[in-house]
Amino acid sequence: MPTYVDMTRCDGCGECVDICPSDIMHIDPVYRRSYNIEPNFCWECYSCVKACPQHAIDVRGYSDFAPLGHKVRVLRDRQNNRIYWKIRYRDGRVKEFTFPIRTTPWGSIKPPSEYERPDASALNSPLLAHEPEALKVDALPVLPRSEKV
Amino acid sequence: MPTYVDMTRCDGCGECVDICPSDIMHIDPVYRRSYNIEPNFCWECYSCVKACPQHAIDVRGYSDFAPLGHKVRVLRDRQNNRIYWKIRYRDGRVKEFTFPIRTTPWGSIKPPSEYERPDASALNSPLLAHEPEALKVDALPVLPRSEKV
Amino acid sequence: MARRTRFVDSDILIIGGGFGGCGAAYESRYWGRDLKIVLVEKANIERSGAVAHGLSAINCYMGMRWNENQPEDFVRYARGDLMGLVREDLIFDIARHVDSTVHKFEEWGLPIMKNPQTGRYLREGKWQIMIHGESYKPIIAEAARKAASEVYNRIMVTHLLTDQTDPNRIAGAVGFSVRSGDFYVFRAKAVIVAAGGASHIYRPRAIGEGTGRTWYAPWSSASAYGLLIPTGAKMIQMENRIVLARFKDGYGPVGAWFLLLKSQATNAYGESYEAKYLDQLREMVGEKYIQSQPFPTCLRNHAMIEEMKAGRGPIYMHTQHVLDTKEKEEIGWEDFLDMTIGQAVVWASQNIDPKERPSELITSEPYVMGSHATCSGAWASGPEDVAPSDYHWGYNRMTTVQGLFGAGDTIGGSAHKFSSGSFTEGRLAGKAAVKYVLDRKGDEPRLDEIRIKKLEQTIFKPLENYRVGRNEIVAGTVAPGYLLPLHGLQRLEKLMDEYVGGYSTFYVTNEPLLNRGLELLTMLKEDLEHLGAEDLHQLQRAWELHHRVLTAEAVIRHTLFRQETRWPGYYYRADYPKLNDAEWHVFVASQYDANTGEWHMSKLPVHHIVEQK
Amino acid sequence: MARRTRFVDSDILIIGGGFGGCGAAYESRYWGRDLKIVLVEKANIERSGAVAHGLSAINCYMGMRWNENQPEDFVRYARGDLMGLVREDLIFDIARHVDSTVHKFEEWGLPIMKNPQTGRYLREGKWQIMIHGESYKPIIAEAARKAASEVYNRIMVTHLLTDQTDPNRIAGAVGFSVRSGDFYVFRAKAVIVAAGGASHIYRPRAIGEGTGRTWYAPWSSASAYGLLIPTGAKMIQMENRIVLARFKDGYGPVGAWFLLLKSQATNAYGESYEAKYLDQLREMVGEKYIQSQPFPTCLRNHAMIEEMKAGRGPIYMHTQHVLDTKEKEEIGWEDFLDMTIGQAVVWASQNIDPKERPSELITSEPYVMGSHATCSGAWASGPEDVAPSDYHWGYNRMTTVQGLFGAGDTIGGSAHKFSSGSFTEGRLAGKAAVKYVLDRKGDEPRLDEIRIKKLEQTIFKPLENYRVGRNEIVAGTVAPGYLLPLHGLQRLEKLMDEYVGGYSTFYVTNEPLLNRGLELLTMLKEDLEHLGAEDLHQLQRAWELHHRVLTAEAVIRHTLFRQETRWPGYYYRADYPKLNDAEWHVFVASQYDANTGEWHMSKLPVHHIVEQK
Ligand SMILES: Cc1cc2c(cc1C)N(S(=O)(=O)O)[C@@H]1C(=O)NC(=O)N=C1N2C[C@H](O)[C@H](O)[C@H](O)COP(=O)(O)OP(=O)(O)OC[C@H]1O[C@@H](n2cnc3c(N)ncnc32)[C@H](O)[C@@H]1O
Ligand SMILES: Cc1cc2c(cc1C)N(S(=O)(=O)O)[C@@H]1C(=O)NC(=O)N=C1N2C[C@H](O)[C@H](O)[C@H](O)COP(=O)(O)OP(=O)(O)OC[C@H]1O[C@@H](n2cnc3c(N)ncnc32)[C@H](O)[C@@H]1O
Ligand SMILES: Nc1ncnc2c1ncn2[C@@H]1O[C@H](COP(=O)(O)O)[C@@H](O)[C@H]1O
Ligand SMILES: Nc1ncnc2c1ncn2[C@@H]1O[C@H](COP(=O)(O)O)[C@@H](O)[C@H]1O
Ligand SMILES: Nc1ncnc2c1ncn2[C@@H]1O[C@H](COP(=O)(O)O)[C@@H](O)[C@H]1O
Ligand code: SF4
Ligand code: SF4
Ligand code: SF4
Ligand code: SF4
Ligand code: NA
Repeated sequence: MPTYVDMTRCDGCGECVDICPSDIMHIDPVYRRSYNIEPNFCWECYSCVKACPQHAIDVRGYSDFAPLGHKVRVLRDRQNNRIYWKIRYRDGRVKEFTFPIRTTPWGSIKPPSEYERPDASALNSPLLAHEPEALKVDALPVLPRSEKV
Repeated sequence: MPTYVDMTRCDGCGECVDICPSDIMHIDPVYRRSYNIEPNFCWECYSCVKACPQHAIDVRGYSDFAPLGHKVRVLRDRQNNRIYWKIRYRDGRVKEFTFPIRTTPWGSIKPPSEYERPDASALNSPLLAHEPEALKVDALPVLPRSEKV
Repeated sequence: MARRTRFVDSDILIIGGGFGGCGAAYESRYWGRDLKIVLVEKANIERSGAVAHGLSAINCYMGMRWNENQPEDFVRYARGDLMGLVREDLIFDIARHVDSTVHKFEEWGLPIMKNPQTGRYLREGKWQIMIHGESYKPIIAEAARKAASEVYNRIMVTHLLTDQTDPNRIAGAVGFSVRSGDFYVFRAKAVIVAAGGASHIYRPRAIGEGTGRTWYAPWSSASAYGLLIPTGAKMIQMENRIVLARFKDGYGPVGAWFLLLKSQATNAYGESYEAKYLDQLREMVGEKYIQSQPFPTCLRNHAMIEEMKAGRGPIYMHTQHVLDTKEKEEIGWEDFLDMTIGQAVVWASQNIDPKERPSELITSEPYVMGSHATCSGAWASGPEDVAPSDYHWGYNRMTTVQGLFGAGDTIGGSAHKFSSGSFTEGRLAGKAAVKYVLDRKGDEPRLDEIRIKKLEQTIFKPLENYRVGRNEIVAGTVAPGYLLPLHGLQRLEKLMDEYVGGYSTFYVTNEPLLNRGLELLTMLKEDLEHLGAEDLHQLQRAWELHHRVLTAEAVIRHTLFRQETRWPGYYYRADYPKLNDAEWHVFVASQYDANTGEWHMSKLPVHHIVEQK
Repeated sequence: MARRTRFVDSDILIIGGGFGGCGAAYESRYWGRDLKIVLVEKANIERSGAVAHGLSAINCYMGMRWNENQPEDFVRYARGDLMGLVREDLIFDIARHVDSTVHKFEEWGLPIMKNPQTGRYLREGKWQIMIHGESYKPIIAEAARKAASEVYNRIMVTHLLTDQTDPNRIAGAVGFSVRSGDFYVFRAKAVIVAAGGASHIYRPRAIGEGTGRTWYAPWSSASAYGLLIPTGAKMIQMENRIVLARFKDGYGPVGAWFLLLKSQATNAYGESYEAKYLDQLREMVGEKYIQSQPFPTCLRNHAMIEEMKAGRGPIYMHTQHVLDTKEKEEIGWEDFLDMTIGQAVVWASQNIDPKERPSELITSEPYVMGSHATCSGAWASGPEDVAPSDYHWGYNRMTTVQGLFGAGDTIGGSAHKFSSGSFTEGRLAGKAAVKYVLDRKGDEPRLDEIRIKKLEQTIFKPLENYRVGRNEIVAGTVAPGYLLPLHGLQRLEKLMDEYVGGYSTFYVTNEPLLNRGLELLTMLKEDLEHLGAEDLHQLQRAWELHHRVLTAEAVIRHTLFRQETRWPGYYYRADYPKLNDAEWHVFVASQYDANTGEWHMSKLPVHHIVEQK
């Protein structure tokens, strides 16, 4: 289901160009709007669809196995951290789903440098950052020597 | 080994467009010269190559299995009714072959209407034009009734 | 749009100027001196059809003049090769006439190689003779051009027309000019369809650009079947698609190598492998069919397929042992330069000198056609003096539709025609069509104006679909509103490969797979409504796809119906793994109802009119 | 051309901002507060790598806090699944740390599903937990961006740089900006390669446009291997490519269906088929491996492959029996909407409601990677406190090249890492790299200016090839002077499929096939000199192809070297059809000499450090 861009909705902002992991959303030099230059490298990952402020991008199932007439539309709401899916079948049936995408505000992750600076000697221990606390067990497991065969 | 057209040789005469059984040699609207619009429908039949008065068309082996560096060149001589092949290997080896293509002058075939008009009743016989003479046996074989099972 | 409608009247309309069509043109002119004979061709008959680049052999020639073979022998050969099921009347008919065709070709200027010892034609094999055939098609086209009243090149015929009141009587055909975009309406009293067989029904082994390199030409677009089926003409043996043993990738044929040059094929370890599978095949098809001489083409494939499956590939053709003289080297090279130049490119590009190294063989993707070692096509009336009564209804090579004739790949049940036999069959159909037209003098078919208007809309709709749909998107090849012809073709090929016994399953299918394939094909057929064509060239591709899809549906339905494995090596019904003569020593026939989309399947008897020796 | 050269200095350079790379950024910053940590990524780390569209499960989580599993159990699981051959030290190391990673993810905001009864994470299976993972990658990227000194998006890294005098010491990397076309020279004291695994090494089952729909992302371009191999880093298990059982065409994963929803797979006739093959498999691999619990992934594939080969397909996943509540229906749909939206499109387009009808399963084309049920990748030093002495040479996850680390798909022998394990491994590598840099303070690697100039020419040559070659032709995609990246990719895929055990041979190969494949691959490798790139995007494709071709060569050479069939269901050496513990209970290792093009193959011991239970 590679992407296509709706001529009347796209304003050429370039968000899709910026996000596409396959680098295949390019701005058409004539129309100054975006399009998929290489559908055979499109993974239908929907990264661009979700990122487009104009909801100008849609997908049409891969031509080698998907009959026409379906739609899989999505709205990703970063305010309320939910994603809404609307699936329209070829025969007209519709399914809708909503799922959470995140439990904390965007930007809220505490950078590693804001944790207390670890002791230099800890660099030689097998413990990783926040361990053992973050393991939620008392200690990092080690392999009983007996098990080394 | 779909075709490509040498930019400096082609004069846009359209012979290749006229002959290609796959209708894939088209004149580029900007350059007014010919090119292969659909290599994946090219059968490397060489019809266009043989027809080009400028020797402007060549082929490069199908990209999905042919390594680069080869050439299979041809000259079809309708005066002397011979065809000349020159095959250059990737590693530089060369093979050349010459074969006859016709034993009579072009245009020399006698039209069927120039033969004596057949008798109306012959339309009901199983004989075809010029038969039985052209069979070079006395009579058209028939199936002995005994063989009908 | 400034589209014009062009009306072309004729007595006999020949659709397709390949080998069958050229033969039909020549012969119908010979007998119908005063008739208007029109030949319409989607390409240019100078280089159109399966023989566009030439051939290096004529694979059907008796040599009766030297008492080399008799037509009955040829019937036995073809019957054995097709596992018992052929229209012996049709085959006999071609065999008894084909020599006159070949002699005419030679007279016209086709260089036929001679055996220097005997002065006879140089035999490739028992039935095949060697030619310098680069110009085979241009020579034959010259004869046809001189015969036809008019030749229309670059007209893609899309539909046949039937009589306004009698739907079982032919009245003409419609199509469009790939150059001007004009709508063509051909009115005709008789129509001979010689529009060739089908490549690209199945996914090719090649990828991307390389998919041009099919064995049968990419322009062999199944039109013979795609045109006939909607008329309700009875079709037979559409399940009998062919898989070919070929030089890998270049698809160079093997005949000259096996038969003339006496080259051997082995597995990767130098072992001959055919004999190994005799016991297994005896189990599958029975002793009788194993004994066929030569060993049937499909069974030869079977051995190669099993060997590859077992992981003992590549299969090698040991060309290096047989090119020991300059003459033989030239024969080897000419074999391909005359008819599959791509094979020469494989050698040149991969540094393979066939004098030094063996070349890989492989079994191809399946093809649907009627003139090689396979016999899909229309059910046709046989020759009056030979055909059993239920094989005969008036005119030789007439289909079950009145006035609709066929030749070459179009006609079913009659394998091993090849180029010479297809031309010969065109001649037979041409003569019969003349008789039909003369017999019906004064009783002319009438066209249905409303249907023609509707067809015009249907035919050009892909241009409109594209125009409208293209405006919805910015650029590129993905659009919600239309399907590009290539997209549809790839969808077809993938499903045929995966569900209907293509190469990627080693040609295996079964009822659940076939039913699933049919379900997907049905959706594809619906989607063809939405084909989008950017230009006239793509409009041609759109209609080629229509013809292919309908042909593929016939293949699926026939394959479902025949509950046996008749031709191991062509395909396997895993759920009915054996040949079953008790129930299936018959032709499978279908008739399509274009109004309801329903198919009527039946069995038709196989009559043996030539005794086993 | 106005190309500029940009120099970027760092202490630690992380190549690839996927799961391994993000973990490395986070952890190296934690320990290396004052170091300059640069992350370079060919796409945009917000949505890059295999998890670009999200995931619905974390497949590696012990749950030690609830005493669900212990790391030793996980080692036994991975070992059994990989038919005995894994780096148990590396796997143990990931297992003991992975829970802290997952807990951190949850703290950062990843919604992990809970079991309403127990309040614990909802288990998909013994090792897997369910997540609402649409934003999995953006969340992880946020953490990485906050950790790295600089993130360079849209830089395609093409080559690693080694020290001017010590070729076995890392010094940085080069690449180019896909946006500006600038040449980038990254100077670094340590480099962590986390550039992901490989799709498109083998011909995909999809055709044309559909080839975007691979299981692993099309942008998984084998760079992890393509970057490492030329440095001479030792690689292992490159023969251990993975074939995946997947929903047909959409490639939806099966884990949640089998394990959580308890759906059954059957053949077309409703029969469970796995048990049928136990005896055959016992013959092939021996009783010990048959007893592995769960039944190894490759052997599960084997049963499906044999069943399809026997013509009893389609294989069906009976989703219709398990979606009996709204919750389960939502889980089923979210599974795919989170991570393979294409599967939802298959359902919508083909009118398949999984509540009503089963869906087809199929085995995919092979992939080369190191983090799923497969373990291709670099030979790496293990954790000091766990690794046997020959598995340890200084720094955890350091390859055999000094200062060159890896994580995720990059590191070999350590299967079943998945997303959480790859991130964890990035952390392990990140911490070790900090230590390496601090240990080497004052002893900095030096760059070779001449080599860098040469590389610049090499890197941009495809643009030049195109510019020159394009002028020779009128238009179109066929030119004698250059090869387009897509052409090269298709050539690679075809030969890998046909000679190296792709899907079209049912994953079968042998020595003659491998040798022929290698011969053709060698010509392709030579032809890469002539790659032509129309623009910077195609220049990226050109270098992705370089990385894939080198990786494919490793696959062929490893497959040739291992003379056994260790993982039936992944591939078959038909000439050595059995598992052979006497000779092959070892890792296969290779080292490439970029100057001579020679490969040095060897065996490395497999140490079992966790006892069988
Ligand atoms: C492709 C090919 C074919 C052969 C071989 C090798 C190769 C590589 N071999 S070996 O393998 O054994 O080596 C042969 C050989 O050596 N010797 C031999 O005698 N025959 C061989 N064939 C077989 C013959 O060619 C074949 O039997 C005949 O050509 C069949 O004749 P016919 O059925 O008339 O088909 P055609 O392709 O020639 O002509 C069809 C014409 O119809 C046109 N057409 C199609 N659709 C149309 C439409 N919709 N509207 C208008 N026109 C529309 C076509 O353009 C064409 O002109
Ligand atoms: C594609 C996919 C993957 C998974 C799954 C389903 C599907 C459909 N499944 S399920 O099947 O089991 O269902 C999983 C699942 O549910 N749960 C799970 O935990 N993991 C699953 N994976 C596996 C994990 O995703 C995988 O193990 C990890 O992502 C591996 O991590 P890493 O090795 O870091 O690879 P990456 O792809 O994430 O990142 C690589 C990065 O490198 C960049 N890159 C690559 N080449 C580069 C170059 N030359 N220059 C610069 N940058 C350059 C990439 O852009 C990328 O950012
Ligand atoms: N001996 C030959 N064999 C095959 N092709 C030839 C031969 N000589 C000339 N040609 C063809 O004729 C074209 C014109 O020749 P030239 O003018 O020498 O380039 C060449 O490009 C070839 O296609
Ligand atoms: N091994 C063989 N034995 C008998 N006939 C063959 C063999 N190979 C090819 N032929 C025949 O030779 C002709 C050309 O074959 P091909 O080149 O396969 O199309 C056809 O008539 C084939 O049926
Ligand atoms: N039938 C099965 N039995 C055991 N584990 C499985 C099964 N199917 C999938 N898995 C595991 O579930 C996880 C997801 O699998 P998959 O969806 O196939 O990538 C991986 O850890 C697999 O190894
Ligand atoms: S993100 Fe949307 S609006 Fe912006 S360029 Fe892309 S398609 Fe157009
Ligand atoms: S769906 Fe994904 S791969 Fe396709 S264009 Fe959008 S971002 Fe790129
Ligand atoms: S025939 Fe030759 S010169 Fe004429 S248009 Fe074609 S390529 Fe150009
Ligand atoms: S080689 Fe044949 S198919 Fe290809 S472009 Fe020329 S005439 Fe057309
Ligand atoms: Na996915």
